[in-house]
Amino acid sequence: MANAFGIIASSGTHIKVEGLLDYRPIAAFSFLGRYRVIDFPISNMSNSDIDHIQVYIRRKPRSLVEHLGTGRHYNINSKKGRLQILFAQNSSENDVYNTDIAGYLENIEMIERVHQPYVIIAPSYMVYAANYDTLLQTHIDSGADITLLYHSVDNAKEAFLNCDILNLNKQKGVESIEKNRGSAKNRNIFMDTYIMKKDLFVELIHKAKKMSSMITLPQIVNASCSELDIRGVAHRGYFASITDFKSYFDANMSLIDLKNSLNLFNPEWPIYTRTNDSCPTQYFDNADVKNSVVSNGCLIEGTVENSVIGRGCQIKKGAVVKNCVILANSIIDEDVHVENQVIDKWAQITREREIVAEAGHPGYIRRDDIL
Amino acid sequence: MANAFGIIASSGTHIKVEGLLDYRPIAAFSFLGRYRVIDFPISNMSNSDIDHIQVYIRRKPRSLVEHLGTGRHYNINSKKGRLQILFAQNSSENDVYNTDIAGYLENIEMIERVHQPYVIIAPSYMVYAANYDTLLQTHIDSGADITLLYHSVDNAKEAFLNCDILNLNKQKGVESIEKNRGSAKNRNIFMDTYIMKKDLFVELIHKAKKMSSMITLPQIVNASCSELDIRGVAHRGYFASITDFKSYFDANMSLIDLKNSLNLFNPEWPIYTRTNDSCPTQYFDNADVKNSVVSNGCLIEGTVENSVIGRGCQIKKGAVVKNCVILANSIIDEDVHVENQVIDKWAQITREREIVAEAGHPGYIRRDDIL
Amino acid sequence: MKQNNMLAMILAGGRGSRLHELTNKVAKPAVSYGGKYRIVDFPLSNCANSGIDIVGVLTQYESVLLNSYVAAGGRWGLDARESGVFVLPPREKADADLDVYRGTADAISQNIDFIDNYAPEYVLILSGDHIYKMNYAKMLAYHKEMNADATIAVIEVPMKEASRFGIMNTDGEGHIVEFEEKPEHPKSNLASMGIYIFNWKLLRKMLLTDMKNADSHHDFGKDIIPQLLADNRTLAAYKYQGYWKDVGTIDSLWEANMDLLDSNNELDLNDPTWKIYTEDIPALPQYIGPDAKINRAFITQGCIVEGEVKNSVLFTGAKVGKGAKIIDSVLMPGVEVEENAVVQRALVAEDIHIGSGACVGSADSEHIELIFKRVKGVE
Amino acid sequence: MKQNNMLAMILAGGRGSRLHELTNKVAKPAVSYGGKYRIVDFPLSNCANSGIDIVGVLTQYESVLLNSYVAAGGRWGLDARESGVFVLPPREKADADLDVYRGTADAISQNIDFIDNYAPEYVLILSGDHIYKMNYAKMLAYHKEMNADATIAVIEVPMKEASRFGIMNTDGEGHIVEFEEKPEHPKSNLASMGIYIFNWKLLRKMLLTDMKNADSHHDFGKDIIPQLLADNRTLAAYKYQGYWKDVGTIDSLWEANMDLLDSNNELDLNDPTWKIYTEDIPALPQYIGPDAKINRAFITQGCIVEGEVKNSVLFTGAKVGKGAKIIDSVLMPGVEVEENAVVQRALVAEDIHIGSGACVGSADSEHIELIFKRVKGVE
Repeated sequence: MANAFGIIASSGTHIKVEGLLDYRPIAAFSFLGRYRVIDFPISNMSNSDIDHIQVYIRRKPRSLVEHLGTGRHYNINSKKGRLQILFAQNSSENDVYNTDIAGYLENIEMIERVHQPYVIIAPSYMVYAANYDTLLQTHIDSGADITLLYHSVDNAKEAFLNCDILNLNKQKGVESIEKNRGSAKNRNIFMDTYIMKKDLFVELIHKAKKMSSMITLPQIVNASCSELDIRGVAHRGYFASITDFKSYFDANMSLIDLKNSLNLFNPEWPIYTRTNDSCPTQYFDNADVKNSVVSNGCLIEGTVENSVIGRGCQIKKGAVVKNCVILANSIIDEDVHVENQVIDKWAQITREREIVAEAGHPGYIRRDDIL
Repeated sequence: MANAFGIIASSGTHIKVEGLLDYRPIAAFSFLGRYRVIDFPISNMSNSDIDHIQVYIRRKPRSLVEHLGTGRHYNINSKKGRLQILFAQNSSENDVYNTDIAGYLENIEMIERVHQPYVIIAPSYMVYAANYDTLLQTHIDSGADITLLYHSVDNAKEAFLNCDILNLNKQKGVESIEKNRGSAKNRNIFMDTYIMKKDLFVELIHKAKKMSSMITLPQIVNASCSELDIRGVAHRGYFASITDFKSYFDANMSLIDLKNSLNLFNPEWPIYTRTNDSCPTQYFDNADVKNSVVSNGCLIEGTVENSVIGRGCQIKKGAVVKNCVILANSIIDEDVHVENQVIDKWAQITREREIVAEAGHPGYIRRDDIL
Repeated sequence: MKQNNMLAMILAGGRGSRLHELTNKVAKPAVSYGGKYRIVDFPLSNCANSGIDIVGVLTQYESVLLNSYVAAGGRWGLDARESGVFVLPPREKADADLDVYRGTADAISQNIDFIDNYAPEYVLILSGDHIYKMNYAKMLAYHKEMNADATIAVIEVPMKEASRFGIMNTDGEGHIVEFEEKPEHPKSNLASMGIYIFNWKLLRKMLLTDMKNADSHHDFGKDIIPQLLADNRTLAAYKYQGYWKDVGTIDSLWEANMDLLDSNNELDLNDPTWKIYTEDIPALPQYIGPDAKINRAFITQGCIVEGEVKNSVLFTGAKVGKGAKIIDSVLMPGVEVEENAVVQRALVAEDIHIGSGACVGSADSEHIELIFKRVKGVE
Repeated sequence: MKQNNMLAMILAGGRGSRLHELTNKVAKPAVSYGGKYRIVDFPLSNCANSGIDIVGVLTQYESVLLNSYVAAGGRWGLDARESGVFVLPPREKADADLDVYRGTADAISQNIDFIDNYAPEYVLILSGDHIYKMNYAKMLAYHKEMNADATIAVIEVPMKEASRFGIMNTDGEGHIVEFEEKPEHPKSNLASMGIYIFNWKLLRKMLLTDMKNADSHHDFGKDIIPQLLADNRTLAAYKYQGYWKDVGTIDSLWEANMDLLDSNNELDLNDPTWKIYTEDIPALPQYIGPDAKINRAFITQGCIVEGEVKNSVLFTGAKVGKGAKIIDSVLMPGVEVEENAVVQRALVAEDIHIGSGACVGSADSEHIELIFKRVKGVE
């Protein structure tokens, strides 16, 4: 019943996650075993009483369409509310045309037909919890034209290299948005999250189109910094941005620590997902599991350490899994040793006895692969 | 609980419906006001106890994805059953690559993972009622490798020109499948409906791929006529094939006659659709409606004759609508006269006082158009 | 999380005996209305549209149809993960025998455990048999703004009819200072609509006391509201403006249907921002035959009209044969009027057949005739 | 249209008093089992997987949780358009006062109107408190094949235990020729599972007669089945093979949970072609701490294990602190075992806290200890 509708944007073409992205958009990536990345922005919106949500998809829609369904599992009333999946045509002529703005333009009547006066735009490649209802109130009270969410970090030299940063004045006014070039430790990472009036959003879309077919939403907002009152609001709590393979691996690993996890998950702010109706996980006589996050439906007879195990995996007798992120339905066969790997869905490691990558440089095993 | 899963194929690239097809695939075309074309094959499957259905979409998926949802409104159990939407990438390089076989190959694991031993493949551009469960039993009892459904017509010279025909021997064996060239009145129109073992289907897909990237399912089946036992089974009852603009218009018009309609609709064989929660239609003082099919949510003050009116349309005072198919949410303003038109959704006819096409050559008014 | 921390309880136990044969087999809230709806669709759709997720429906009398009907919460979108419509008939408990609900307040008292499960801050109490559209979220905002212990929705009625209602007398700031049930000499024209918002903690305490009070009728109007006033609690009156109808008699049910024929009827069922949701029955679109004549009518899918319909409402699947005339009448679902029959100023109950050539009702009757038995043809 | 024209009625009225405090607040079918399930999930999932669309659940005693739980039919996919789970407690009727169900047959008799609404050809009667997986569609096929008036599912029990059951004596072709309730000298080891398929028309007629019979217990086993035999009706016995358990006592509930720890347990909850569906609670995946030790365990999402778990089943949200030991035990949902506490051969009820250092249960007790009150820490 909020005064805003939500948009979950498809991730920009500059974001490449080797391997995983071949099969699905980042929004549909498995996360921490039982979630998908998009569960976070949608749950944030649903918990913030936003019941009309538009999800933009550019490519490989199958898994996302199936996961989203009609949104009932996100607690969205299917009559009053609406989880709308909108498709942006993926131009194969030249990837530069595949901007977020192009997707919005393609579906502009769907945006114009919404009756809520405000829009909240959130990314589908970032993991965080935030109350958009409170933010909307902050936005309205401040009188700003656009409110942007950011997270202050002290590791911007080595992390968040594919993200934008906000340059703020003392009053939290946004002076510019620019790429993080890794030139300073302390930065305000832009969380790709916008709050503004729907009308202004539509105006910006049209304005961008007139400027260039390659311009993106952050670019047109940056170009409007002098004319409009654009403000930053700081976010606190857990924050991860999945912009490459390493950051995907690291985000999963960081949440094995229960302390970090409780910084993201809060019983008062549930993160919903689609159930798979898996039964509990069975640990056998010889199981040896430590410091790990395990999903339901697994059969574990081997050793698991410091890993995230997806739904329905089998870790057979004598197998050793260390520092791995294993996606659903994979099988690690007897006496196989895997370390520092991301293992995609339905993979079976049977013949290869040892697949070990060095720490800090995780390896990737393809979906449905038999090794 | 049938022994078969269902496939609803996307319509072939040779089928062009001017105007309407620019906005959605034929499967998503509005039909007889409150239905969409795909409601017919899905209801046939659901009524035949088929609870795993794969729908293939190649382009413009939005309206179809929204209409299908999770299939609850088709009476498909969302836990035990599955209405799966599968996407075939639309190659923009060359349309000849966009075959049905290419779509199946792209999703071959999804087909292989199904546990039902039989598959029933139905088209998304034909309107008919059929009990697939009975047909499956017929198929199994006959011992045939493939069973094809056909409809005998006596107007194949002027209609069904874009369809295939079956050449049958005395025992209903299929000798060949070929295009209807309009060379004879009496033909067995192939209803693009197949029953076979899943394994044979997968085999045919791979065989087709090896032969040529342009080959389609009817072509590979035709090529197998000498090796396999392929039989035709005749269908009785209402049958329409939407392969061009005229046949779309004619199919709608034919069902204004209650006698034809009762040949398609049967209380024991409900055709399900997604409700829009429209209220009943309101007829005002000056309304004059005759021989028409009207959907809910309309406001009618004018004259309507021999027409199909979609949901939420307004026919204002003094307006005259004759021999038209009007899609949802269109407005025919005061004193406007429209005749022999297909008027797409959200159109408003306000300024133009008369839009009349000659009988047999219906006109088309674009979606969202203001005239 | 969700800020609208309010649970709704719909009192749907009314027998509706003044609706005669219409409620022989169904409870009043399940009676058909407006072509495709049932009365209870209105409070349920209002709840859904107001962002309420949990709705309890208190049923009592002969409610197999009502129970099955409301249990399918998906009709109102009330079946998302943390949402649901729950049918609550009287129950046998560990410490109490199975007993009927003794009054409106007792119905809530007997379901304190149900409400406690959801730990709501506010509870909205509604009647299941009124036709209206109301945004309860706005009423809750008013309740909070007034810092009230309880808020009662009121509607202005003509002063001369006020003595038929429970009348709220308010001070200048909208606080209720007095409540009079059907006063002979009403001091105001603000009638209670039987819609209450309570702070759950307070109501819970009052109900526990009321349950033990042998002298209580266990009724909101007769006991709980007077007690709140006696306790000097803050009671706010929330003024509602718009269509509101209690369809307690055949005449008023007919009237409420006729109201829909006005071109600018206040209820406006066509408003896309506040839809009324209902059961979705597979049915053909309306078939209007070549010789049909339709004039001021409200007709829904599944109807087949081959005759004349004037100033009438046709419910799902109603059929009007060639030459038949339906004038100033309501045909409930599945009614079939055969060729050349005439129906006038009548309400024809579900699935009734009127034989060919028969005449029912009359143009100048004082009351609307209820047809609840098959009428034979005369040809 | 749908060929499986069978409606299911689940008898879920049992108080389950031998489960002691576990059923103080919930009816037996709602008792938790197997980490994330409730017992009633089994018959309901079996119905869904067997292609049954309409399920009536007959409840009686203190069923607010059970009622709310089963009403959300979407959990089992039983919320498609022509599908639903309907809670059926005793009702007040036009011609009868509100009364409890007098027996299993009476529960069906009182809901004849509900069943008639769907006009099924067959009615499946089930008990709501058994754990098993069965394809009722196959049982129906057998019923048709046998041309039976009624079919009863039976399971072979050890001959020496047969006198604890209702025993079916059959002829060579699978027809039931005699039924003996708990016979002292059983003639066969085919025990009734309390699962019946009836031709509805016949059952309906028998129930109408039974209702009026003052001498009847209104019970399927005691009255309806003997009457069918007396009438020389065709009764078929459908032999079931597989896991089947009545969890009537704390010991047997514990045992049924322990059965899940076997590597090849017969119930096989992991079978993708016959899933058991249940409530979907938002919860984290399992967190296994750096010092945890897990050996033979069945653990579900929402659990946090920092201590040792051996030969035990942990339900949703159970927490095991550092140094704590859970041995041969069952921790129901929300149980928290603090640091260094020891739980052995015990079944700890929902949401119970075991304080740090406390010891409950013992390795050599004859019966499993039920812990239903908070246990204070000893440090």
